[in-house]
Amino acid sequence: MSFGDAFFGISWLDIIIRTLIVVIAMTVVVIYLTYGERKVVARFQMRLGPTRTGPAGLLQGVADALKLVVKEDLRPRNADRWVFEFAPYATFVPVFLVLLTLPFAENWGVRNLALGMFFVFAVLGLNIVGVLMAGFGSGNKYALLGGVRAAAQMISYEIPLVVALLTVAMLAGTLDLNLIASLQGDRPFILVQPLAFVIFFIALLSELHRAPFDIPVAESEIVGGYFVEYSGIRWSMFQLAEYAALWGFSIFGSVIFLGGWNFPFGSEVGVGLQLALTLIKSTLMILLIFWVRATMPRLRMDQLMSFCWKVLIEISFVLLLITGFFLYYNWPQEILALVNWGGALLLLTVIFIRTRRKSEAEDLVGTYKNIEVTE
Amino acid sequence: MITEILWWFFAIAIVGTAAGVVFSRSVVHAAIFLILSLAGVGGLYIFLTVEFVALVQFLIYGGAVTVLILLALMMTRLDATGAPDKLTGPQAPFGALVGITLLLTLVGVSLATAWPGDVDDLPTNITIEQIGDVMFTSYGAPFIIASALLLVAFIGAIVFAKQEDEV
Amino acid sequence: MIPLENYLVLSGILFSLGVYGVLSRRNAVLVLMSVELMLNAVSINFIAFSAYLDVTQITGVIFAIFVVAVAAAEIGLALAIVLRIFRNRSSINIDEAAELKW
Amino acid sequence: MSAEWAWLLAVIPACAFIVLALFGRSLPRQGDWLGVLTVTSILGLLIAIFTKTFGAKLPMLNAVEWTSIGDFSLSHGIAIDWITLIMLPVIIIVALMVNIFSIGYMRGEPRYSWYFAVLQLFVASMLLLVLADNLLLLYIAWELVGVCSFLLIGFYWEKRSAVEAAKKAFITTRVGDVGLLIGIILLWKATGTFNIHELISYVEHGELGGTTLFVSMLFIFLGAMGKSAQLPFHVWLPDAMEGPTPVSALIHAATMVVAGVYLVARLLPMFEAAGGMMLIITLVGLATAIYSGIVAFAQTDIKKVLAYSTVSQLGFMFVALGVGGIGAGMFHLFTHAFFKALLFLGAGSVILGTHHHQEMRNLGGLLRKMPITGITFAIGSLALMGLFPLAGFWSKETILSAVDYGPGSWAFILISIASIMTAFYTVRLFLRTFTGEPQDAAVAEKTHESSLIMTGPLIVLAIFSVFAGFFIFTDFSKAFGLPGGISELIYLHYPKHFSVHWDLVGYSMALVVIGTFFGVWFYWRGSTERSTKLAEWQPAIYHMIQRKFFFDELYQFVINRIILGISYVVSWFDRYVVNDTGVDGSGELTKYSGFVLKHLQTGKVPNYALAIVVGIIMLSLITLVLRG
Repeated sequence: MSFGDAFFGISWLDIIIRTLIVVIAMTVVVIYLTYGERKVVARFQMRLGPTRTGPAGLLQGVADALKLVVKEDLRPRNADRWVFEFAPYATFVPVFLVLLTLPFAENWGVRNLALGMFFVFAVLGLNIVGVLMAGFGSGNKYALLGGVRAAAQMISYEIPLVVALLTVAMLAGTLDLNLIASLQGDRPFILVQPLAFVIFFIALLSELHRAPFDIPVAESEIVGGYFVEYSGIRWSMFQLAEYAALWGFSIFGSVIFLGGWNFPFGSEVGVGLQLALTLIKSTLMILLIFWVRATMPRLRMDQLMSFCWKVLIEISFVLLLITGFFLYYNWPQEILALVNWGGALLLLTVIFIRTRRKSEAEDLVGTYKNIEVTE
Repeated sequence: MITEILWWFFAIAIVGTAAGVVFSRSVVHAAIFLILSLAGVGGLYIFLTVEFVALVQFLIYGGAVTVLILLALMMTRLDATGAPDKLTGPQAPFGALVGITLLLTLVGVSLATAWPGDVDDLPTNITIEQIGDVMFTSYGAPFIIASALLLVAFIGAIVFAKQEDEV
Repeated sequence: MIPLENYLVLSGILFSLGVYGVLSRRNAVLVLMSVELMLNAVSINFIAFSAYLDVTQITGVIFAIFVVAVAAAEIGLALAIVLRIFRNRSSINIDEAAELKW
Repeated sequence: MSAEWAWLLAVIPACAFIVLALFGRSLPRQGDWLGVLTVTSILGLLIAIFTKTFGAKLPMLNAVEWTSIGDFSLSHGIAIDWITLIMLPVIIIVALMVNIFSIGYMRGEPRYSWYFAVLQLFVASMLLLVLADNLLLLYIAWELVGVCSFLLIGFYWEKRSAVEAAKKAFITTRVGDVGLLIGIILLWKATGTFNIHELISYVEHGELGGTTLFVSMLFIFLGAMGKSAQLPFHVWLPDAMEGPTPVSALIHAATMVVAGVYLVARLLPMFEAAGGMMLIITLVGLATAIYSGIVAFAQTDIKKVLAYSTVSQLGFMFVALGVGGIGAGMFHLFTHAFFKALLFLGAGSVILGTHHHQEMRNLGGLLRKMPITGITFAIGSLALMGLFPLAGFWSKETILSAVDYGPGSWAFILISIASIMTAFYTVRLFLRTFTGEPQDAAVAEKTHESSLIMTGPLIVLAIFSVFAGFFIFTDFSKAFGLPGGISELIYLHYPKHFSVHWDLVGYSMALVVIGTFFGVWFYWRGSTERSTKLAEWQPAIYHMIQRKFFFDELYQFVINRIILGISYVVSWFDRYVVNDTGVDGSGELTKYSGFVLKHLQTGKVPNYALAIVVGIIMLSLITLVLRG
C-alpha cells in the first residue's frame, strides 16, 4: 500500500466515503468542542456557561454555526483580494490532511501511511502559510502583527515538537502511526518518555495558539490577531481549522503517548471500544488543554521565544541524545524512563517556580508594571 | 489512466504557478505561487515513488523556506513612498530571450537523447530505511559536510541579520 | 505510464522560468525565489533519473535531499544578506546595489 | 685510478678557497699556510697521478652525466693527455712558488687572507681549465680564471689605476671570450657535442669542415688571443701589472695567459683542418712578437718590460703552433713559465727590497745589495734570451727549427728579428737595474736583500730555468720516468725525436750575441747616454714606441667616438622608442582600453548573471554541435 495509491489509487471510492465520515465527524466534534470549551472554562471561573439554547445549552454551537454561515462576508478595501480569500482554506486544508492519517481505531483511518508521523509534521508546516496569508492579505497592521507573531511562534515551536516526537519514533522504530499505537499495548510511551510528552504538550499549545501561548490571537492586545478582518463563513473556517486542529492533535498525541486505541496495560478490545478509548484519551488531552487555558496567564512574545529557543530546544535535543545512547547500547528502558521522569518533574517544577516569581521589572518600556491599587 | 490525468494536472499546476512566481506583480503573490509550485513538485515526487523526499519538500520548502521568505518580505516591504516598486527590470526582454533559448536547448536535448531503458514498472516504493541506509553509509561524509554547512550558514545568517546596536 | 521525457521537459520549463526570473527581476527576494525554482527543477531531474535509470542505487534521491539542505542554508544566508542590504540602503532593488562597478 | 682522482686536483683548492674566504681572517696567520699546504698537497697528488700515468693509455677520460634534457645530454668530465700533463706541473709548481713567495711579499697587506683565497680559487679554476674534457666546462673555467685575474689585478682597489686596469683586463678579455663562446656554440650546433676529443675525431673523419669550421675556429682563436694578449688584444696585460707582483708571476706570466696557447694546442688538429687558420695564427704570433719586442725597448718600468716580454714570448708560442710545431709551442710554454715566473718574482723581490720602486731610472747597481736576487734574475734573463744551454735556448731552438721546417724564409727572418729583440731588451733590463751606479741615492740607501722565504722560490725557479730545457731530450726525460722528450710526447702528425742541429744552434747563438752586443753597447754599466742620443735622433719614433704605437689612444678614440656615438643612438632608441612607445605606450594603451571597457561593468548583478547564462548556453550549444 503506497502513499501514491493512497491518493490516487483504485480504491478511490472507499477513500471518498471515509473522507466524508471524517468531515461529518469533524464538524460535529468542532461544534461541540466550542460548546465544551465554554462550559469547562465557565466552570473553572465558577460560572455556568451557555444554558439557554437547547437542553443545558447543547444546541449553542449549532446556533453559532448557523449565525456565522448566514452572516455577511466582508472584505476590507485595501485587502489583497486573492490572498485574503484563500487564506482560510490554506489554513484549513493542512489540518484536514492531518485528520486523514489518524488511526481512530486499529486500521481505522482514512489512510494509514508508512510515514504518518512525518506527514503530520510536513503538513503542519503548511498551516503557517495560511496564517501568514491571512495576516498579510487583510491589509491591517494588527492582522499583520498577528500573522508574523504566529509564524515566528509556530516555526520556533515546531522544532521541539518534532524532536520530542522523534524520541518516541526512535523507541518505536517506525513512523507508522497505526504501528506506534499497537506497540503500546502493555506500556504507553508516556510512561517511558514523560519528558517528551511534556515538551510535546507545551509545543502543542503553542502550535494551536492556545493559552498561555495565544499571543497571535490575543484579543486584549491585537484584537483577534490575523483573522481580525474576517467575518461570516470565512471566519468560521478559521474557527473550524482551529478546533479541528485541537481535536486532531489531541488524537495524534493520544495515539503517540497514550496508546491510542489500546486498552491500558493489556487485553485486546473490539473496534467499538477502541473508538471509545481513542475518544476518551483525546478528551483527556483536550480537557488538559482547557485546564491550562483557564489557569495560566498569557506570556509575552519575547518570553515565548526565549522559552522555546533557550529551554525547550536544548532539553529536547538532550533527550534525543540520551534516547539515542540508550537505544544504541541496549540499556534497559526502565532506566530511561526513570531519567525521563526526573527530567519531566524538574522541568515542571522549574516552570511552576518561574510562574510564581514576581516580576522584577520596574518601569521599562515593553514590560508590565505591577499595578498597586490603593484605596 | 487516472494517474496520467493527475500527472498532467500537477505538471500544468507547477508550470502555471512557476510562471506566477516569475511574472506576478506582487512579491507576496509570487511567494504564495512559489509555495504552490514547490508543493506541486512535492506531489510530483509521489509519482516518482519517493514519498520521503516529497514530505521533505513539503516540510522544508513549503514550511520553513517559504515562511522565511514571507517574513523577509514583511520586513523589507517598501512603504516610504507608497508607490510600489517595479519588480521587473529593464533586462527582462533579454532574459526572456535567453530563457527561451535555454528552454529550446533543454527540451531539444531531452527529447533527442535516447534514454536507456524506460522501465515501465517503477519500484513500488523507495522506503525511508533504504534512504537512511545509503545516507549514513555511502554518503556519510557528504551528510556530515552538509550538516556543517548548515550550521555555518545559520550562524552566519544570525550574525548578518543581527541588529547593529546589539552587536 | 509517464515517460522520462515528460519529467525532463517539465524540469526544463521550470528551470528556464527560473532563469528568466533571476535575470529579469529587480527585487532580491524574487531573485531568490527564482533560484529556488531552478533548484527544484534540478531536483526533479535528479529524482527522475534516479527512478528511471538508476533503480537499484538511489543516488539521485540522496542528491535531491542534499539539494534541499543546501537550499535551506543558501536561503537562510541570502535572506540575512538581503535584510542587511535593506537596513543599509532601505531598498532591496538589486539594480541599485551597483557600487562595485569601475 | 689517476683519472678517477684527478678531479681532486681542482676540488682541493676550491675547498681551500671557500675555507679561506669564509674563515680566513680568523685562522692563525690569516691562513697563508693553508694556501701553501693546499698547493703542496695537490703537488703530491700530481706526483701520484704521474706515477700511475706512466705506461697507461692516453688520453684517460672520466666523465659523469651532468644533465639530460630530452635527447640533449650533457656530460662533464676530465681528460688527461700529454698536453694536460705538461700543463699540470707548470701550474702547480709555479703556484707553489708563488704561494711561498707571497708569504713574504704580501706580509702586512690588508685583505691578506682574501689574497690567498683568490689565489687558491685561481689554482682550482686553472686546473679545471686544463683538465676539462669538453669546451663548455673549459669555458666555465676560462671565465673563472678571468674573474680571478680581475680580482687580483684590482687587489689594490684603493688605487684608481688598479681599478682601471682590472676593468680594462676584464673588458678586453671579454671581447675574446664572447668570440670563444660563439665558437663553442657554433661547434655544438654543427656537431651536437662539446667534447673535445669527439670534435677532433669529427674533424679527422671529415664530418666537420669548410666554412663552418673556419668561422668557429676563428671565433675560438679570438678567445685565445684575448686571453693570451695577442695583438690587438694585448693592451690589458701591461696594465695588469697593477696587481701584486707574485700574481703577475703566476697569472700574467706563467699560467693564465698561456691558456690561449693551451687552447690552440688542444684544438690544433681542428685549426689545421680549417684552411688558413694556421697562417692567421702565425701572422698574429709574429706581429705580436715583433711589436711587443719594439715596445719593450722604450719601457722604463721593470714589470712593464717583463709584461711586454711575456706578450712577445706568447707570440713566439703562437708562431710555433701556427707552423704546426705543437711540441715546440708547448715546450716553450713549459720553459717560459719557469724563467718568466722567476723574472717576475725577482722583480717583486726588487720592488720590495727598494721599497716600491720599479722605475729603472730610479734603480741601478742593485747586484751588490741584492746578490741572490741579482744572480737568479741574471739566470732568468739569460734563459729568456736563449743562451746555451739554458731552458730558453732549447725551446727557442725548437721553435726556430719548426719555423724553418714550416713556412720558410720570411717567417724565419721575422722570428729571428724578434729573437734579437728579446736579447736586447732583456740585456737592457738587467743592466739598467742591477749594474752601474745607483740612480737614486735615497733608494739605494734603503735597499736590502729579501728574506729567505722570497729568495728560496727564486733559487728553485732558477734551477728549473736551467734544467727545464733538457726535457726535450729523450734520455733526460726517461731518467725522470717519462716515456720520451716533450716533442715526442706531444705531436700533431708523428713523434719527432729531438736532435741537436748544430747549425741552428750556431745561428741561434749568433742572434743572441747580436742582441746582447747592442744591449751592452747601449747600456753598459747602466749608462743611458747612447740610448738617449738614439732617442733624440728620431724623437718621433721614440715617442711612438714609448706610447706603445698609440694603441691605447686608438682604443680610447674608438670608445669615445664610435662606441659612445652608437650608444647615444641606442639610448635614444631605447628612451623614445622602447620606453615611451613600447613600455609606456603599452601601459597607456592598457589604461585607455580599461577606461573604455570599464563601461561594460555596470555593477548590476543581473547583467552579470545574464552574461553567465548566455555563456553557459553558448557552451552547451557548442558542445552539442561538436558532438553532433
